[in-house]
Amino acid sequence: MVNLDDFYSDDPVAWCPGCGNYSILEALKQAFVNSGRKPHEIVIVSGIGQASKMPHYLRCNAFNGLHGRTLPVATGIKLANHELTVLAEGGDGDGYTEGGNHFIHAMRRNIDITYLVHNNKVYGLTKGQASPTSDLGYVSGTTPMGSFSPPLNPLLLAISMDCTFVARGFSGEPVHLAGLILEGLQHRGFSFIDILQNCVSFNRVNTYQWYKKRVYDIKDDPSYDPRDMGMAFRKAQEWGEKIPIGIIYRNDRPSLDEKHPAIRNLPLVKQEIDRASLEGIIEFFR
Amino acid sequence: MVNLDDFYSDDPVAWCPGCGNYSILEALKQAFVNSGRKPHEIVIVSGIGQASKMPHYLRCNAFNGLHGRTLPVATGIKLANHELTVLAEGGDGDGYTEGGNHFIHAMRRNIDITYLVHNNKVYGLTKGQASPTSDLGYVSGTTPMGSFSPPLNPLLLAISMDCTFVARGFSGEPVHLAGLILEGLQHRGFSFIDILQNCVSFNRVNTYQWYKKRVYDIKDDPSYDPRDMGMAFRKAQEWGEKIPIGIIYRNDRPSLDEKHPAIRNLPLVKQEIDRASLEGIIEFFR
Amino acid sequence: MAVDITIRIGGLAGQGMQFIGMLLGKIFTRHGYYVFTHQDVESRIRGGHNFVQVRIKDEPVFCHSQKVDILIALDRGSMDLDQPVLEPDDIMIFDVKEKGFTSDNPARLPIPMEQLAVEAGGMKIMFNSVAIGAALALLGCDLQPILDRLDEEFAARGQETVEKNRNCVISGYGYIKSNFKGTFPKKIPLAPYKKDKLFMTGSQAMALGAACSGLKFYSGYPMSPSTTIMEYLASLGRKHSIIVEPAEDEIAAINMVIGASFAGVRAMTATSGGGFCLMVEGMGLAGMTETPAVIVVAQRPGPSTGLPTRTEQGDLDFVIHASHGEFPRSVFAPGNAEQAFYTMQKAFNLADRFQTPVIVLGDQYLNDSYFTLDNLDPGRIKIDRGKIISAENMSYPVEYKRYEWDESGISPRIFPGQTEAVVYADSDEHTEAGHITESATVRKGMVVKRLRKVEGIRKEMDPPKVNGERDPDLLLVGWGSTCGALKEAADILTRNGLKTAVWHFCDLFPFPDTGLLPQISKKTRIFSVENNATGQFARTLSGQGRIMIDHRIFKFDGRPFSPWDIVNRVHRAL
Amino acid sequence: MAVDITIRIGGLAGQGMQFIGMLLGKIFTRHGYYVFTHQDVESRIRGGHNFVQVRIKDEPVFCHSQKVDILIALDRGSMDLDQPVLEPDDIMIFDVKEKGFTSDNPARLPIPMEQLAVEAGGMKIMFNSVAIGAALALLGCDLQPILDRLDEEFAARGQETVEKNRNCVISGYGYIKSNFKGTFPKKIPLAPYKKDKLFMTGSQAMALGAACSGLKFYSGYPMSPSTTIMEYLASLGRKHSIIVEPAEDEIAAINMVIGASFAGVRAMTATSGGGFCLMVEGMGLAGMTETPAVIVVAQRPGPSTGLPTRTEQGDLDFVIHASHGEFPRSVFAPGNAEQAFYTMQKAFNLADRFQTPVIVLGDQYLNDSYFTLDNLDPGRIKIDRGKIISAENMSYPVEYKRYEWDESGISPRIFPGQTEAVVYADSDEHTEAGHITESATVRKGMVVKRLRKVEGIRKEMDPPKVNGERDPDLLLVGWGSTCGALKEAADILTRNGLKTAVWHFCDLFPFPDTGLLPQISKKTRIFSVENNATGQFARTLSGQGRIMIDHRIFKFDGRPFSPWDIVNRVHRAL
Ligand SMILES: Cc1ncc(C[n+]2csc(CCOP(=O)(O)OP(=O)(O)O)c2C)c(N)n1
Ligand SMILES: Cc1ncc(C[n+]2csc(CCOP(=O)(O)OP(=O)(O)O)c2C)c(N)n1
Ligand code: SF4
Ligand code: SF4
Ligand SMILES: [Mg+2]
Ligand SMILES: [Mg+2]
Repeated sequence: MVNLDDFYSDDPVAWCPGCGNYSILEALKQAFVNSGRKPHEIVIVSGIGQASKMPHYLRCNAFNGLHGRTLPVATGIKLANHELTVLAEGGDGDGYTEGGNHFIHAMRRNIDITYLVHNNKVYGLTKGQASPTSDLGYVSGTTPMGSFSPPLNPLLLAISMDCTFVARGFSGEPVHLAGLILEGLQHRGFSFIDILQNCVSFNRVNTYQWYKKRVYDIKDDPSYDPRDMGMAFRKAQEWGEKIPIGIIYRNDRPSLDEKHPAIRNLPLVKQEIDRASLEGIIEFFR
Repeated sequence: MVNLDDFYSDDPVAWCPGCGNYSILEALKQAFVNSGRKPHEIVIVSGIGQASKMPHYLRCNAFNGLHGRTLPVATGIKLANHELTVLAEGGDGDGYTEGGNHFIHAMRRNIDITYLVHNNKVYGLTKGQASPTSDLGYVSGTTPMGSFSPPLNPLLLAISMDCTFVARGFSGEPVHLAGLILEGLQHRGFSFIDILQNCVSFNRVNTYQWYKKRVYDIKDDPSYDPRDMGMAFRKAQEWGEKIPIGIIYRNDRPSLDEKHPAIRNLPLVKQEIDRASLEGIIEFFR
Repeated sequence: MAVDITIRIGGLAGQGMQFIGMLLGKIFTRHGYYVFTHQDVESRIRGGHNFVQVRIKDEPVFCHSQKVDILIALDRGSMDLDQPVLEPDDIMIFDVKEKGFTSDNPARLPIPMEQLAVEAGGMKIMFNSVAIGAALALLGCDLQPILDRLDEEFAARGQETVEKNRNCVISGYGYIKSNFKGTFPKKIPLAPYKKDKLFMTGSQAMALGAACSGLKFYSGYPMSPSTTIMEYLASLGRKHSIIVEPAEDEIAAINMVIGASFAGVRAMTATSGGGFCLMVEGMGLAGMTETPAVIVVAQRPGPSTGLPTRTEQGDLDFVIHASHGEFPRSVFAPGNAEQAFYTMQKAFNLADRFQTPVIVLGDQYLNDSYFTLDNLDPGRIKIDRGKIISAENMSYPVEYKRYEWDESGISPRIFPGQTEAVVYADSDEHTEAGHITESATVRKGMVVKRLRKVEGIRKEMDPPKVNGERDPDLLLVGWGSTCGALKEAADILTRNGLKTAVWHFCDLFPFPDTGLLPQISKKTRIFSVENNATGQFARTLSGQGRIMIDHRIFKFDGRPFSPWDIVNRVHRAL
Repeated sequence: MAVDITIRIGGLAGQGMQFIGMLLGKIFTRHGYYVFTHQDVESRIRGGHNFVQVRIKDEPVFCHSQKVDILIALDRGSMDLDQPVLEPDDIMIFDVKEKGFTSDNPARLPIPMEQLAVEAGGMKIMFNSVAIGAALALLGCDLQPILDRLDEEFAARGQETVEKNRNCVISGYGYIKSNFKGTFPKKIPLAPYKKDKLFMTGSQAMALGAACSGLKFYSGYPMSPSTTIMEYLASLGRKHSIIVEPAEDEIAAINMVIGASFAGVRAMTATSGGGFCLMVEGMGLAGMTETPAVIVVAQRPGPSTGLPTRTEQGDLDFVIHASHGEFPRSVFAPGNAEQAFYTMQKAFNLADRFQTPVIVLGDQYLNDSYFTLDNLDPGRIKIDRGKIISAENMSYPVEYKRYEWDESGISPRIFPGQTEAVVYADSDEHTEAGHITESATVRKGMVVKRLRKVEGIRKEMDPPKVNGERDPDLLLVGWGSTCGALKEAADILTRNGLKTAVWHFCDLFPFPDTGLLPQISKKTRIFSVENNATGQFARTLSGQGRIMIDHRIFKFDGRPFSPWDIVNRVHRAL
C-alpha cells in the first residue's frame, strides 16, 4: 500500500502563498494514494507555467517539457509503455492557447491519459496577462483596454470533440477534486479535468471566495446524466451565479492504446527486436 | 458592376479532372460577383494543399502562405486594412490538423473573415492520407490498418466556440454554395463554411453521388432556427442518410476589427505617423 | 558489350509512371543488371509534365545519366518537352493517335497504344503496358521472363488485372517485332532469373535501417519527400511491433517521439525542411532533457513551400544550428540507399549513447530514387543503447539522479516504470536530480556537462569516403545525395586525362577530426559540388582551416546533378 | 568627488524591488546623475532570492558594477546571500526584526523597518519605503526633492498611497539621521531638479524606436524577457494607432505580422529563443514571399526553457541560419537602450527596402535594465519604406508583377486594395506574377533574384564601433549587450597600463564588408568576449579571415558580465 509520504518531494515550492495550486497538489497526491499506483508507475508530463511546476513537488516520474506541448509527450509515453499511468498537467495558457491543437487531437485519439488544466484565467508565470479563459474586458499588460475576446469554454469544446471524460473541479474543494482525479485515472480513455484555480497575485475577480460561493456539485441534481451529450452541452454553459463541478460528460469508446495491435500483449518498451522477421522484410525487396 | 470575367485568371489549373474544387471555384467567383466587390478589394489567403491552390485560379489579391497558417495571415491583413474583404481558404488537413489552434482562436476573436474549408476528408496533395475528418477505419498510406480515430466534427467544434456564422456547403451544389459564401461575406464577423468536396483521386466513399443522394437544404425545415444554439448543436450531429447543408448556426457579436479603437475611423494602412504624439511619449520617460 | 541504357517515361501525373519505373527496375534487377530510377514530377495528382527515368547498367549505378536512349511518351506534353533530350538515333515511343506530329525518322515510333490496349486488355488506360512491351522488345529482352515478373508484381491486384496487363505487354512487344523498321543497336539481354539483389528507394532504405536498428515508435505528418518513410514504416506496423502515429502537426510529432524515447523505446520522425521548422523547439527540448531522438530531414528546394516535389541540399546550415542555446547534436547525409540503411543504425546508436538529437539529411533525389543493391545485412547492425540502469543492475536503496555529473557528460538513463526509481526530466535548467534550478554554479556545470559530449561524438564521426585517384589533379568534394554523380564524374574526368578523386562526406557535424582528412598536395585543385546556391558545406569545410576550396559548383534549379553536369562545369572552370 | 555608487535591493519576489529600482533611478536621473539598473530575479511571482541593483554615476553608465556600496536587505535570504558581496565598510540595511544575526560592525544597520512602516504608513508592506528613506539619508541626499519625486511617481496610485509612502520615507530618513553611528563617506549630493534626461529599459527603447519608425501592428505571445516590449506597445495602443494583438502562439504571431505587412503597414513581433523556434517557418515565409518583417529575439539562457529570467547571448548562430532553404535576412544586436532605439529604425527600413525579415537581438540584460539617456531624437528617424507603387505613381492599364525581375533583386510592392492591381504572393516557388511554377529556369532566376539582395544589405551594415586606444595592446571584441561592460573594462585595463580598445558590433549579419574593419597590428592581442559557452560570434568573425582571435572569454551561467569580470579574465589569460 502506498501512502501520502511516498509521494513526498523535498523540492522547494515556488508558488505564491495562498495560491490554489497547493490544494491541487494535495488532491493529486490523495488521488494517487487512492489509486494504489506506486510513484514509479506514474508519469506526469507538464508544460511551462506555474501549474506546470507541479510534478517537481511530488514524487513520481516527471517530464517537465515545453509550454503547450504536454499532450504529445504524454501520448508518446503512453504508446511506448501503456502500463504506466500517464498524466498531463499545465495551465490554461499552456493547454488552451499554445497547446490548443494538441488538446483537440488528443481528445480525438482518446488516448488513455488524464489531463489536468489549472485554469486560473491568466498567464500566471509571465505576470498576469489575459489567457483564453480570461473574461471579456479583463485588463492586463497585453490587454490594457480589456480583453476583446470572450473566454473560451473548455468543457464545451471538449464535449464537441466527444471527449470521453469531461469534468470540472475547483482547487477550493480538494476532496471533491481528489475524487474526480481518481475517476479520471480509472477512466480508460482521455480524461479531461478543467480545474478552477484561484490566483492570488493576478486574478482579483475569480477568487477563492468568489468560487466558493458559486460552485456546486453536479451530483446534487440526481436527474443529471453525464452520458447525455445534449444535457452535457447545456450544463457546460452554466456559469455565473451557479457553477457546476463534477463530471459533466462521459462516454465509452476504445482508447488509442487499446487499438494498436502492436501492443495488445506487451508494452512496446518490453518488446525485443525480432531479427528473423526483419530478415523477412528485407527479402521483400529482392 | 463586376462580372465573372473580372475574376478570370489564366493560370493553368492543376486539379484532377472531375475534382469538386472546380465547382467551388465557380461558386466563389459567383459569390464575388454578387457581392459587388472588385477584384482588388478582395484578398484570399490560402494554405498549402489542393484546395489552397484556389486563389491562383481567379483574379483578386492572394496570399498563398503556409500549410495550416491561413487564419493568422488573414487576421493580420484584416486588422491592417479592414476595408478589404478577406477570405481564408484551405483543405481539411490545412484547417483542422495543422491549423487547428488558429481555427479555434480566430472564432474566439470573431475577426471579420470568411473561412472556406474544402473538406474532402483526405490529405489530397500528399496523396490521400487520412485527414482528421476521414472516417474511422479509413485505410491510407499512414493508416494501413484503418484510421483509429473518429472524424472530427468541424461544425460542432465551431458551435462550441460560439463561432458567429457556421455553415456547410457541398461542391456539388454550386448555386447553393455561392449563396452561402455570399452570406458569409456579408456577415460581420467570422464566417466559417465547411464545404463537402469530392476527391475523385483518393476518396472513393464520399463521392459526388454519395453526397448528392444525402444532402438537403436546411431551409427545407421552416422550424429550424440557426440562432438557437441547442438546435444547432443537434443539427450539426446529423450525418449519414441525411446530411444538412446551409447555415447551421449564427449569432451576432462585435467583430474584432470593430473593437480596436485605433481603426474606428480609418484603416491602419491609411494612417500617417503622428510625429507630435510620438514626441509626447518620449517626454513620458523624462 | 557494356550495358548503360536509360529509358525515360514521360507523361501526365496519374499515368502510372512511377509504377512502370519500379516494374522495369525489378525486371532488370532480377535478370542480372543494376538499376537507378529517379523521378521528375510536379506537385499535383493528375496532369502536368512529369517523367520517371530508369537507368540500367551491368555494374552498380547510383545516379541518373543525362543521356536518354528510349523515351516512352505517354502524352503529347512529353513528346514536346522530352523529345529535345534525344539524339536522332534514340527512340521515342508514342501513341499514333497524337496528331500534328510527323517525322520520317524511324526512331520516332508511333504505336497504336490505346487501340492495342483496348484490344488486348479491354481498357484504354492499360496503354502504358503496351508501351512497356514495346520498349522491352526494342531492347531485345526475352518475353517470358518479363511476363513472369509481371505476374509477380501484379499478383496482389488480382488474376484479372494480371491477365489483362500481360496481354497488353504481349501486344506491344509483338507490335515492335512485326512493325519496327529501324535499327536499335542497344540491347539488354536478360540474364537468368535470380532473386539475389535488392531494389528499393532511399526512403525505404532509411525506414528499413531504422526498423533493423530497433525502431519502435514513429510519429510524423506527411510532407514530401519524407512521406514515403512514414508510409513504409506504417505498412510494417501490424507485423513488426512498430507504432506509427499520425500526428496533428510536426510539433506533436517531435514531442511524441521525445515522449516515447523518454519512456524507453527507439523513436524517430521524418519530415522536410518546412516541417522541421516546426520541430526546432522540440529539438532543443531533446537537447536539454538529454532525450535521444532521430529526425530525418528529407530536403526539397526552399525557402518556405518552395518546390515540393524536387530536390536540393539547402538545409544543412539550418539543421546544424537549429534551436536556441547551445547543445550537442550530430548530422549525417548518406549518399545512396545502402549508406542510408547503415547510417540509420549509427544515428540511433549515437542518439542513445550521447542522449542527443541526431539528424539524418536526405533529399528528394535520394529519398525517391530506386537503387539496385547487392545486399543489406541486418546482421551488421549492432544496437548500442548506451548507458542504461535497469532493475537488475540498479543499486538499492534507490537514489537516482537523471543528470548525475560525469566527465563524459553522459549520465545513465532509467526508463520510467522499469525500476523503482523515479525519473525527473526537465526543460528548465536543472539540478542533477532533474529539478528546476536558479543556481549560477549548477547552470555552469550543466552547460559543461552537455557540451562535453561534443568531443565524444566527434570521435565517432567518420572522415569522408575517398574515391578515385591518389595524388589527384582534381578533387571533388561533396556530401549526401550527390555521391553517385560525383564518383561517375570523377571517372569521366580521369578518363579524359584529369586525375580526379572524390571526397564524399556522410558524417557532417560535428565536423570529423581534421587530422583524419587525407593529405592533399598543393597542386590539387579542389571543387566543392553542392545542390544549393550558397555552398553551405563548403563554408563549414573552409572553416576548418585545412582545406582551401578553389572552385564551387552549385545547382539550385530543383534538379539533381548528373555526372556530366559536373564534368562540364569542371571543364568550364579550368 | 566622482560619484559611482551602487545600491542593491535584495529580497523576495513580490516585495517591489523593481519599483524601488525604478524610483531611485528616476530620482537620480532628475537630479544630475546617470543611472544603470539591472535585475537578477527568479522565475516565480513571490518569494525566492532576487535583487535589483542601481548604479548611480556622475557620467553616463551602461553596465552594472560588481561592487555594491549599500545593500537593502528586504528579507532574511538577502541578508545571507547578498551580504557576502559587501566589504566591511559597505552598508547593509535590514529589519531589526530578523533574528539570529548580530554584528558589531556599525555598517550592518538594523532598522525597525516594519515597525516604522506601521507607525508612519499604517501598513507593514510599506517597509520598503522606510528602507528607501534610510538609504537616501545615508547617501546625504536632501529630503525635499525625494519627496517631490515620490509624489510624481506615486501620483497615479492616489493621494492616500502618496501620503503614506511619503511618511514612511520620511520616517526611514529620520531614523538614519538620528540613529546612524557609523561613517559612510559615499555621498550623492542631489543637483537641482531638471527633467531633461530619459530613463528607460532596453525593452522600452526598442518599443519606442519601433513606434517612432511607424510601427502600426504588433502581434506576440508573452515570453520573458520580451514581454515588456509587447506590454509597452499595448499601452500606446489607444492613443497612437498601434494595434497589438495577443496571438494564440508564436506561429500565429509571425503569420499575423506577415499578413499585416503584406497589407501595407509596418509590423513586428518580439519573443525569446523558444518562441522564435516556432517562428522559424514564418521567417522563411517572409523570405520567400518577400514580405518585410521585424522580429525581436530577446535572448535568455537555453537550450529549451533554460533559465527564463536570466541572460545569455546564445541564439546568434540560430537566428542567422533559421529556416530551411536560402534567402536574405539581416541581424542586429544593439548594445544599450540608445542604440536599441535607433536600431529599430534601421531594422524597419532594411525590412522594407529589401523586403526581407530582419532580426534584432536583445537579451535579458539589455531588455530589463534601465538606462539614463541624454536624449532620443525621433527627428533623427528617417522612414524609408522602399519601392512602393501607389495609385498615384502607377501606370495604367494595370499589369502588375509582384516579383518582377530587377538587377537589385527588389521588385516594387503594391499594397492590396490601394491600387486597382491585384497582388499575388506565394510561398511556393513562383513566376514573376506570383503564380506557382515548376520551371527550372524560373526557379533559378528567382533564387538569384532573392540572393542578389544580400550584397545590397551588406552595404548597409555598419562596421563595429571602435572605442578606446589607437594601436592598442589589447583589443576586446564583442556584440550586443556586453557593450557597456566592454568599454568600462577597456578603461580599467588602459588605466592599468594595458592600452586597450573595443570593437563593438551591432550589425552582425550579413557580416559588414571586411574592408571597413579598422587596421590591427600584429602585436595586438585580440579577446573575444561573449555571454555564451561556444563563442558564436568569434566563429563568424574568424570565418572572415581578417581577424585572428587570441583568447576567448565566455560566461554562460546566466549572469551578465561586469567590467571586472572581463578585466580579471583578461589578466588571467595574459
Ligand atoms: C513557446 C513559449 N512561449 C511562451 C513561453 C512563456 N510562458 C511561460 S509560462 C506562460 C504562460 C503561463 O500561463 P498558464 O499556462 O496559464 O500557466 P499559469 O502560470 O497561469 O499556471 C508563458 C506564456 C514559453 N515558455 N514558451
Ligand atoms: C508544415 C507542413 N507540413 C506538411 C506539409 C505537406 N502538405 C502539403 S499539403 C498537405 C495536406 C493537404 O491536405 P488538405 O489540407 O486536406 O488539402 P487537400 O490537398 O486535401 O485539398 C500536406 C500535409 C506542408 N506543406 N507543410
Ligand atoms: S501567480 Fe497566481 S497561479 Fe502563480 S503561484 Fe502565484 S497565485 Fe499561484
Ligand atoms: S487529389 Fe482529390 S482534391 Fe486533389 S485535385 Fe485531385 S480530386 Fe481534387
Ligand atoms: Mg494560467
Ligand atoms: Mg483535404
